[in-house]
Amino acid sequence: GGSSNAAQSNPDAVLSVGKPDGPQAENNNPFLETSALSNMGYRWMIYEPLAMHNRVKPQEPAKPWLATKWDWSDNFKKLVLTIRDGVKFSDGQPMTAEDVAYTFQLLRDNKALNVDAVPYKDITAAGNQVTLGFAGSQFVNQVKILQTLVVPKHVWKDVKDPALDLVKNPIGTGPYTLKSATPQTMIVTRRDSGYWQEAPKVKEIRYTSYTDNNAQVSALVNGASEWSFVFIPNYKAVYTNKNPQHYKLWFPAQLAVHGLWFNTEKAPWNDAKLRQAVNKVINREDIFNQGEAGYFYPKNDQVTGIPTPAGDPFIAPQYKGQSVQVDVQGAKSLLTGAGYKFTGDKLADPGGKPVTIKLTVPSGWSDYITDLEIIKDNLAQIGITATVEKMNQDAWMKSVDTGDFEGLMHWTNDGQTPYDMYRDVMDGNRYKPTGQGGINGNYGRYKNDEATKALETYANAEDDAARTAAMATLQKIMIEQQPMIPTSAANSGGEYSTKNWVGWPDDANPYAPAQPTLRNALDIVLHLKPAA
Amino acid sequence: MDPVLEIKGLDVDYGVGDEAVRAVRDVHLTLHRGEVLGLAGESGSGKSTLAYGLTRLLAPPGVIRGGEVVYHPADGEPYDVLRLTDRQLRDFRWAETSIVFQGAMNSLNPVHKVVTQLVDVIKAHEPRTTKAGRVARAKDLLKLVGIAADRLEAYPHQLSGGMRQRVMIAMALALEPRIVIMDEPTTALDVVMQRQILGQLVELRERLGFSVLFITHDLSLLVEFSDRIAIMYGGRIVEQAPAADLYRDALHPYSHGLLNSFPALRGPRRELAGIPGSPPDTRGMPSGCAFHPRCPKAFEPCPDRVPLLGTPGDPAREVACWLHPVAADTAP
Amino acid sequence: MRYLLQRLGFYLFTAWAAVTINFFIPRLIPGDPVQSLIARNQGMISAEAMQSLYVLFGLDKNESLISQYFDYWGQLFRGDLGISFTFFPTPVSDLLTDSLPWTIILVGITTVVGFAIGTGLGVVAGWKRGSWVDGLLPVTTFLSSIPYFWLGLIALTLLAGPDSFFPSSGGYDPGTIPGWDGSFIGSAIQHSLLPALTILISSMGSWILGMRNMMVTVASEDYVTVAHAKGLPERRVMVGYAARNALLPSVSGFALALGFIVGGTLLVEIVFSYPGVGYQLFQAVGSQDYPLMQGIFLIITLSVLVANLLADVAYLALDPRTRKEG
Amino acid sequence: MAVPAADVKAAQALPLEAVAARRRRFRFLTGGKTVTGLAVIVFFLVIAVIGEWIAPYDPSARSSDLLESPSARHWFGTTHLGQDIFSQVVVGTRSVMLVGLAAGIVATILAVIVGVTSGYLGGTPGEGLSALSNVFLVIPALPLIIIIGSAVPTGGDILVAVIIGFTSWAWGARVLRAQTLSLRGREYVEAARATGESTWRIIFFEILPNLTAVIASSFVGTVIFAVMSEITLAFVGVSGLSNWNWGTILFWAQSQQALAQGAWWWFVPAGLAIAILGTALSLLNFGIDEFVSPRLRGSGKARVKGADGRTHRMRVGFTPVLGREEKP
Amino acid sequence: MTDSALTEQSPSDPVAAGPEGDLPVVLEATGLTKHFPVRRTGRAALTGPRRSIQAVDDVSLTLQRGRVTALVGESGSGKSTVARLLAGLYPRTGGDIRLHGETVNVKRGKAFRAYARRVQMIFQDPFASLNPVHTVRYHLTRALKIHGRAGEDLEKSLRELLSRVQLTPPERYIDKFPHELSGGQRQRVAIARALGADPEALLADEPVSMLDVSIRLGVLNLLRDLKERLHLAILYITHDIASARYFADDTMVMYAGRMVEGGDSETITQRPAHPYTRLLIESAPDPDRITAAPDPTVDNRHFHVKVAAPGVDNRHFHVKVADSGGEPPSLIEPPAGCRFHPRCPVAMERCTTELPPRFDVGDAPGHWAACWLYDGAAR
Ligand SMILES: Nc1ncnc2c1ncn2[C@@H]1O[C@H](COP(=O)(O)OP(=O)(O)OP(=O)(O)O)[C@@H](O)[C@H]1O
Ligand SMILES: Nc1ncnc2c1ncn2[C@@H]1O[C@H](COP(=O)(O)OP(=O)(O)OP(=O)(O)O)[C@@H](O)[C@H]1O
Ligand SMILES: [Mg+2]
Ligand SMILES: [Mg+2]
Repeated sequence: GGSSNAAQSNPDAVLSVGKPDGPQAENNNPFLETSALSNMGYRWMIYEPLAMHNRVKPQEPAKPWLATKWDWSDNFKKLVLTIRDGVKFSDGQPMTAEDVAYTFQLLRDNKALNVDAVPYKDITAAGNQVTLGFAGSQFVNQVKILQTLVVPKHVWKDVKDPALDLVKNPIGTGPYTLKSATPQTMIVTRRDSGYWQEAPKVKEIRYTSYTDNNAQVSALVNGASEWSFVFIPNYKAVYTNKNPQHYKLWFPAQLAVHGLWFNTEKAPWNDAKLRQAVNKVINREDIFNQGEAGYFYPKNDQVTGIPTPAGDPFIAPQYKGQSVQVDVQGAKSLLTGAGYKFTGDKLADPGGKPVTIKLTVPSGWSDYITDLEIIKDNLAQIGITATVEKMNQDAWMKSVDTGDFEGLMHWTNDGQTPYDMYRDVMDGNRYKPTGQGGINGNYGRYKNDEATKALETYANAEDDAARTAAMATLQKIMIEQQPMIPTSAANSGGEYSTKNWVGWPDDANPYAPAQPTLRNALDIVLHLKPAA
Repeated sequence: MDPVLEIKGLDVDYGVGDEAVRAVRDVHLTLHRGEVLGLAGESGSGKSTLAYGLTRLLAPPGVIRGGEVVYHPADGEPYDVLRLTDRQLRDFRWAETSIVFQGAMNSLNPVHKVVTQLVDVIKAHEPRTTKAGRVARAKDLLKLVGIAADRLEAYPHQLSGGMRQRVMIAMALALEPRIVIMDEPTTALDVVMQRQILGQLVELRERLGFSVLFITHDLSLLVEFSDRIAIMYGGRIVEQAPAADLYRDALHPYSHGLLNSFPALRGPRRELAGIPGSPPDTRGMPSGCAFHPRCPKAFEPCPDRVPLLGTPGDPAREVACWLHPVAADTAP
Repeated sequence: MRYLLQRLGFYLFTAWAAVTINFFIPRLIPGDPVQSLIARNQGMISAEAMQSLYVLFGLDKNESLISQYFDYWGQLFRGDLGISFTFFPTPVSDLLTDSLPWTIILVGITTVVGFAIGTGLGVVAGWKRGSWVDGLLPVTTFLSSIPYFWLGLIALTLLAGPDSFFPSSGGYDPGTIPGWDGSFIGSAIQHSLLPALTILISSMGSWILGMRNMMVTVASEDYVTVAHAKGLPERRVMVGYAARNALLPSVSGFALALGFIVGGTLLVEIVFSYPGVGYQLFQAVGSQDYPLMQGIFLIITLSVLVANLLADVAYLALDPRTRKEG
Repeated sequence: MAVPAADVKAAQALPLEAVAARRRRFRFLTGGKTVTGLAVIVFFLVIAVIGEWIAPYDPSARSSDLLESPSARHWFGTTHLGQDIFSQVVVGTRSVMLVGLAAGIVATILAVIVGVTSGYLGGTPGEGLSALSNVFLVIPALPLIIIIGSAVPTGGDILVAVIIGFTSWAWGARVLRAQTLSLRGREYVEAARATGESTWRIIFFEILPNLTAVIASSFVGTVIFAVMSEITLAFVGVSGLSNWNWGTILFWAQSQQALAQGAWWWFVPAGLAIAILGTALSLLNFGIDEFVSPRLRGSGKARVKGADGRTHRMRVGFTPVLGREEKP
Repeated sequence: MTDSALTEQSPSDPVAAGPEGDLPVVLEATGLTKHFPVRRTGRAALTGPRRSIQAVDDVSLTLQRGRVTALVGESGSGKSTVARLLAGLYPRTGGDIRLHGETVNVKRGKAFRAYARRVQMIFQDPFASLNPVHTVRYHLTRALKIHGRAGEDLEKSLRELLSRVQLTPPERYIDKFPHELSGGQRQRVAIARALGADPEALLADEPVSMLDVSIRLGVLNLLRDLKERLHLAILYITHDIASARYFADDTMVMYAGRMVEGGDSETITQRPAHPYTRLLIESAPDPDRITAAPDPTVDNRHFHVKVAAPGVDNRHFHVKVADSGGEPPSLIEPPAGCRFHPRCPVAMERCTTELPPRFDVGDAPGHWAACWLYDGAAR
């Protein structure tokens, strides 16, 4: 078929991007996560952020983009942005501080668009500067604010309801403009002129939405897709071995984890000793290799739960380089030390009740199910009878929300520091008693004043020392209390082919996560060069 | 009178092998030109089987095991219908022999108009006729049986039972066949309608000169309408005589019993004797004369030997009964 | 005419009841679209986004189910099917316009073709019992007992591949742009062959069987015997007398099948990544997209009803007995 | 919107079928089709009962034989976790059979209640019930099952079976209603009424027994549908089935892209098992159909030797003439 | 056709021998009317008048103990409907049914059962009126049980019932299914079931029309025997008028939902008064016509009908069958006046407008006809 021809020779300098998301609707609203623009990732080719932040190295300073300079003052309560000159929207109009300010105003005034829930307050534009004032410290939101995509005021001021607009003709400052959009394929083409920096080599990017993973994988295998983000089981056999020279995948960790959560209010799982013992027997290696296909969610065995190497700079010196080892004997002695007893090979709590756990998972989430099957086996080694119960996704979501569970696999938020992740795990301010829904993080109902305070300190501290201390406290709590057990790191990566294009990020040059739907996608496209 | 159809030793079975039902056995019957031959006998005696068998219209598992059905065409040599190829048979059908089936309700295709069904048959046999000519002919046919021509466009369900029956008769006459077989054409109708239709048929017969094989189990009807009557019992013809003779003086005890089962509408009220016992089971036909278990006059040869149809004296009559021995030998 | 009016009343009632059920059932499912959206993104959307999404989808207002129900009817009468959550803020009607043609063309054509071929074979099988067509029956039975999706997957593995003529997914070549031009239509046809084959293979068996059994029944009707007795050509008897009447019961089955075109092909579309309504429905269910679900259900319900109405009309045309005089 | 006329005809033919001795009624059992179907179903039922004991491995147990092709140790190969697929298929039989049968029973009971009652009662209640089944007929069953299936938090085979049963009775109800309508006018029903029988007794003792064959065939039909639905649910990953069945095997195969990995053994056994079970059920259904309708009954030999020495197919309109050698 | 034919009737019948007025009336219907509503659909449902099939209109009859009353008439004339009305299977539109003088008005429940016990019905078709899935035993047991006659010796009652309908020995039949019985045997089982309730009145709806000639007679003889032994009041419905003559004491003739003539059977069959009855009798196949009394005026096309009503000119009129319009009239819009007038060869002006009441014909006691021809006779 014609699909494979596209990749063989590439005189048109086309880049084919794929996603397994099913047919898309024509919807190019850059503020909505539900738009095709966001789903497929061409949002990043059309709209540009104020600064380009590398998620793989969250501590690296962001690259100036539409803003050339940003200054935080007043303990992160005030931000002054200096806007780049000479940037033009694709309709030829220049981009000014006005547009930037207008974008922030849109976010402030439309709660529905403010996905990051940044509490914008005062927004003023003067000359090439935009000043933002906040009520509280925005330390943890820094990147979110700087990553805001700038939209043209002259277009958006006429939009009646920005949250309901389909934006048929998206206009941004990016190097590409939308050429055509069908439910299956969306094509962006390089602007002829007027891009503020050196134009990318890729002339046209075709985004194809495949209906499911299988279709996407076979598109990758036959070269119809050159860049994608999809789960591939047994990736070597299925994908990379088909063309080891060109077919690559790179999934660096980011600062978020997946792991085993307990409802820490339910006995016996309210006992930190028990949780610690469990932590000692979970085989992260198996989870990584079997559940996550050996690459997908990278193994995370740092004792603090912070994924490395992205999180390395945050790990307190006393925990640096320490990883969890499977230690059945250690777990057993820890338990017997805490009053647990073994009858035969079954574990009973100090009260004499057998220790069991019901692990729930949405049916259909195959990697989590596999992870839990592995955990179930691991727990059997210390006499805990675990059952894996599959339920439907909605019911499962509800049980997570109300705390109606004993144990489950879940993820945490990500951020550019481990703060977001820890906050999700143990923020007492987000605590709601078991049975009460509407929770937003802290699914384990973990309540620890020390942790809550450390989180507050971290977010609002005026100096780095206080923050480092708070972070160390959080790490200590994580290790001693183990409110949840991280098993894998969240990733931000993708599969790509070097057949037609080179310059992709990899371990050697980790300048961006290789995922076409993340903000850094534009940075990657700008790095691409035709293969020799 | 010259014969138009001679049935010789016809055997018809349902199924093959041991399970087979011998529905018609060794039937000899001659239909003469222009006569109405009545075929009577109780239910299950094989009347319909005989009629369908001689035209080879029996549905599976019916098979014709043997015999001949010799047709005497108006011109040319007589031939055996059972030896015709499918093509020849198709041409033979309706053009020479037409059939009016028992239930007119089911004989007409409910989804086609009357005219279609009439024209169909003309078209199949006389492909050279024009469409208009065929429709005109259909109209004439309907008129022939006393139905207004505007009923051509009607669907069968829009006609009453009697009208449908008449449409079937009209269709049977469409190609002016020499033989019309009618299988209980009126049993579903009430007497007034029945008489109307039969009256019409007799009149048409006189005009067109075809022969009729008229099947019913209503003997009183036959006596009135037919020239000759054949009585069937257990798959065989047991008696055959001119209608009036049979009514006056039935030779076979079964015919006698049949005649005695009808209450008369006129004349003195007589005691009706009926026929004792019940009809034979087709699978286990009694040995010898099939009627012997019910026969009041059964005697020594009846259970063992099958009486053959023969002329007892009156050359116009035939009977198969040991009470009326004939010259012919007996079958084993 | 009366008959039709009477049927119309029935259809209106059924439509009302079905729409009502369609409205309530999705809402009885625990969970909500925001949570589903978050869950689908497993950490890619931050928990903070939740509130903004509630606002976005208008789920922050506490409206009673009943008032939502009446609003829904109000919307329906205005021809407004609402806004999809998954593809917010795309109107459901836009989504359906995108996906419906695919389904209707692929499944519609295959249903019709399957019916035609199946019925044709059934006619022959029933007419010539014991002939080779009759011998096909066990094979077709086996084929129609195979689940659609499995057959599809096997077909994909065996027939589709990097170098195969059959593409493995999608409705058309990613490179082409939908339009009435040769390359698009060609590619659309190419993409539809494999799914169409799968549907044909697994649906034909039941048509063959149904028609065959009806033929056997009808072949022993008196009017068929009469048709033989009339000396009509065999073809005329088989087609005009037997098949014509045997077809009647199949007509309603066919109408029902036409009605289920939209709803019945979920799996085919999933397996072949076909951009039709079935796949969309599957997505909608997965993400609690009530408006989309309702829209699709409405389409399904309406198409079933319309198909039934067509069947009634066809019956009226085919079977004069149903035509009441006066 | 009619019931296939064949069914109606069949039921009408039944009482008239006086000749068929009861012994002959069960002749359908000698037909190859039905016996095959029955044998396969019995086989699966046996596996369903003893599956857990004869399975060589725990179907969920992981081992180090990851994704191995069929071998003496693992007849059907292993999964990505080293689970034995043969054991999964064998153990999974129970859930499939259980859901199929239970859903069949639920749907059949509902269909009988609604169909027969609405057919017999007539009038407003009858029309109401008939409208109800029409509504359920209009709503596409599979999506509805998926939706309801996702509404129940955790599965359990019985619950899934009940859902399938509750959403798939309508067709049966309609067939039964049409049958009942035709039975209602029968004289023996009138006669029972004239004798003084009560309504419920007429329904249960006069009408129902005459519907047995239709009910049986609708039961088999529902079982087929239920099995397919269960497997589909599991395959698309919606149902809360917590244990093994053939659908879950296929789900795993699909989510691990078994075919892309070349692990055909992961897909083929379960799919074949479904197809074989489905075929067996269909065969049984033919048997029932033929049992009900004498006209479908293969009437002995289809071919006979004709007078001309050639064999003829028995067919309507051209009665074969046998060879005459028997006659002198 | 002499009067001797009249006196010859059933000399063996002790009950019928007496003057008929003396016999107790078991079941009596007066002015019985049944209209079946016609389903109005479409526009007619909104505007059109409410229409109905007037299946039975103003029918009166009495059933007396130990007497057989025949009801004859063409197909669709409402005979079965009358029987069903009498059996309580249809709600009636009008009129009155009295059992031993007491008006009955029950539809279901205990009261209906009590009524059913006294008035039982035998259905037309023995092939259809027995449930194919139940044995003879079941059918009879139910009949006995419903009417509380089972008691301890059920088996004995069953045997007795079977012997009563001459299905002997009972063991041979009791466990058979209907399809294992012949038509005559089935009809006997149906009769036995009706007798199981020990009724006083038996409504036999064409009990022999589906049976073979040789079996027919047996069933009729059986019914007559039952009448004589058990003194049942029997309504014998048929369209075979000859069998009515043979079997029934009285005969009523129905045409298009109305009674047109009544009287004792011999009179009706030998001296029919109403033109419809004449048509009926002339149409009945009669072998004697050609064999016994060759009549040159009768041919196959024209029926020679003599009108022999006293007070009316002895006119000859011919009924030309092909023209007499075989179609029975529509019961939805029945002809005004006498319903037979469109087909009647002697129709008069008033026949088309005025409904004829019952007139005594006067040639025999109790012989009446609803025909204007006999208006004079009444006066
Ligand atoms: N398809 C069949 N299979 C087996 N036996 C059959 C079949 N059709 C008819 N018979 C038997 O053949 C015998 C003759 O049947 P046929 O229909 O010829 O009788 P008939 O004289 O026409 O009876 P009727 O007056 O009831 O129409 C019957 O005993 C019947 O049981
Ligand atoms: N349940 C019913 N609903 C509507 N019309 C009916 C019903 N039953 C009978 N009829 C009509 O009433 C009229 C009389 O019918 P009925 O059955 O009483 O006639 P019948 O004299 O018994 O005829 P037959 O001799 O054919 O049995 C017919 O026109 C019939 O169509
Ligand atoms: Mg016959
Ligand atoms: Mg009647």
